[in-house]
Amino acid sequence: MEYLNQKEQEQFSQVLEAKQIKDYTNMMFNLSQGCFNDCILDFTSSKIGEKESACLTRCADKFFKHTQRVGQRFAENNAKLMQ
Amino acid sequence: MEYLNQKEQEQFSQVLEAKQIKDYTNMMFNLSQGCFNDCILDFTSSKIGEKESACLTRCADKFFKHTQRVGQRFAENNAKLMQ
Amino acid sequence: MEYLNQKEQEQFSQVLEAKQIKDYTNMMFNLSQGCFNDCILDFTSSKIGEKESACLTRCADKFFKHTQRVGQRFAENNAKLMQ
Amino acid sequence: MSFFGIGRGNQSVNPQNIALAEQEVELSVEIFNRMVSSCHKKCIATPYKEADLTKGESVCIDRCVAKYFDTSKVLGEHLKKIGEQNAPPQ
Amino acid sequence: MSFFGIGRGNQSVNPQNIALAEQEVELSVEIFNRMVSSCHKKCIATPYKEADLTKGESVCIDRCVAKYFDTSKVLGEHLKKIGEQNAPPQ
Amino acid sequence: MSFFGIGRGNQSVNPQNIALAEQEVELSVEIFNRMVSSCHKKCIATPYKEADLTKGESVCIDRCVAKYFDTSKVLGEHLKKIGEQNAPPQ
Repeated sequence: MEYLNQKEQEQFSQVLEAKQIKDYTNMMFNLSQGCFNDCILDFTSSKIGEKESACLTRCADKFFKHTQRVGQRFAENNAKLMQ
Repeated sequence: MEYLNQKEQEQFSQVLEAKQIKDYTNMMFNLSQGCFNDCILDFTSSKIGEKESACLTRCADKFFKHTQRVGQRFAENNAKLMQ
Repeated sequence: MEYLNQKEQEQFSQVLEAKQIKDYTNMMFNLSQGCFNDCILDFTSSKIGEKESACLTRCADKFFKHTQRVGQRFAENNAKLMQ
Repeated sequence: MSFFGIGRGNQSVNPQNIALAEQEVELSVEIFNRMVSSCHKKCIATPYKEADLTKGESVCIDRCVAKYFDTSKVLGEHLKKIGEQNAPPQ
Repeated sequence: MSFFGIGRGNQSVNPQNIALAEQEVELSVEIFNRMVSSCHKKCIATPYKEADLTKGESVCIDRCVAKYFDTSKVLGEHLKKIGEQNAPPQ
Repeated sequence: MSFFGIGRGNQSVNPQNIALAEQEVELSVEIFNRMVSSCHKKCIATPYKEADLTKGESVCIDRCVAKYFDTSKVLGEHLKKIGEQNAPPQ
């Protein structure tokens, strides 16, 4: 983004902020739907059981750690490409 | 949407209408593709057979009834959350 | 697009060009992800092997030929509908 | 309320309000669409033997929607807990 | 047609026409993309043993596209019938 | 650099630069999201037995990302070769 002057950078950071909110929302929707699909397998009840609830939280934790690790490797590989 | 004044509501209802057309179109695309994927399994002919045709219409009927039922429960659950 | 006058057509062709770049980019992302999913099955190494590499290029070639053939049939069927 | 054209008459349109309302609807539609998709996979059996929802499918849909809402609640509470653990002590 | 700059010369651009044309193209592209995706799943065998489409794959693609168009027709007619049944009698 | 308000002070905003920067970020995010999705399918085992990534999952993710980048490279080079073959001789 070196081609942006200071004024442009200010305006771009506003655009970026709106985009980040949208991306975060999308990530949370993907997380919810993915963990629902993987953990909620029983429809003999309309309440989430203890096992399902534990599965959901493990799924969410793992999802964040996975995303974070991919992010680190992504940044490293990108940096290598830039050299 | 209680925060909208009358003029804003008028303008919003126009925005909403455009969005509804888009959402409806998307739903119809999902319906077509989903029913095609589920019902058209035989590629020894380029014409849709009677069985496939019957499967498609049942698939569409079920899709609408499913969507409608999810919509009813969605509204009820949402209303409960608002209380 | 017969309802567009000359000036509108000029403006539309600019809109179209931007859209085509976006569509092409999306196609390339789908190609990469699809071929990665289908060809990269072994994670005991972080380097792509010869077999995987050959699979990737065959996958890409087939993807283009498939897309092209669907495009031809799509155009023909569309033309038939217009008659 | 309008009185001799005073009041409601000079309302102005704030584009941010329109955008906010639009966003609200978009989020709702997105959640609904994902629910429709997930519950279709969970509850509707293929091949389609009949045009109506069976009793079993109907009950499954009701529970599926309830559990989808519950999932949001469970995950929301969990995220809040994580957030608090990571927050610096006051 | 332009005659001494009269006629074509003073055409004005109606943004609604541009938007309509854009929408038309978008619908076409969307349908095409879904067809490519569905027919790839139906017709292209993995693992990819060769770079060319086999005879079987080529024939399958042709039929797949034809059947995808037919599916739209069958569903369109069915929806029309449903619509008429639900419409109030005149 | 600004000197008595001269220089930086009269910078103007070129909307095309903003759009370009936006596009650049969008492409990056899109690639990242697809990587997250593909590598989740390849590396994360369900049912979720623990909240942490196992050693095996962590190693798999690292290799998956490396191979995803490599895939782009292999395909990019292949496309370039195809393009050259199809280009008319000078």
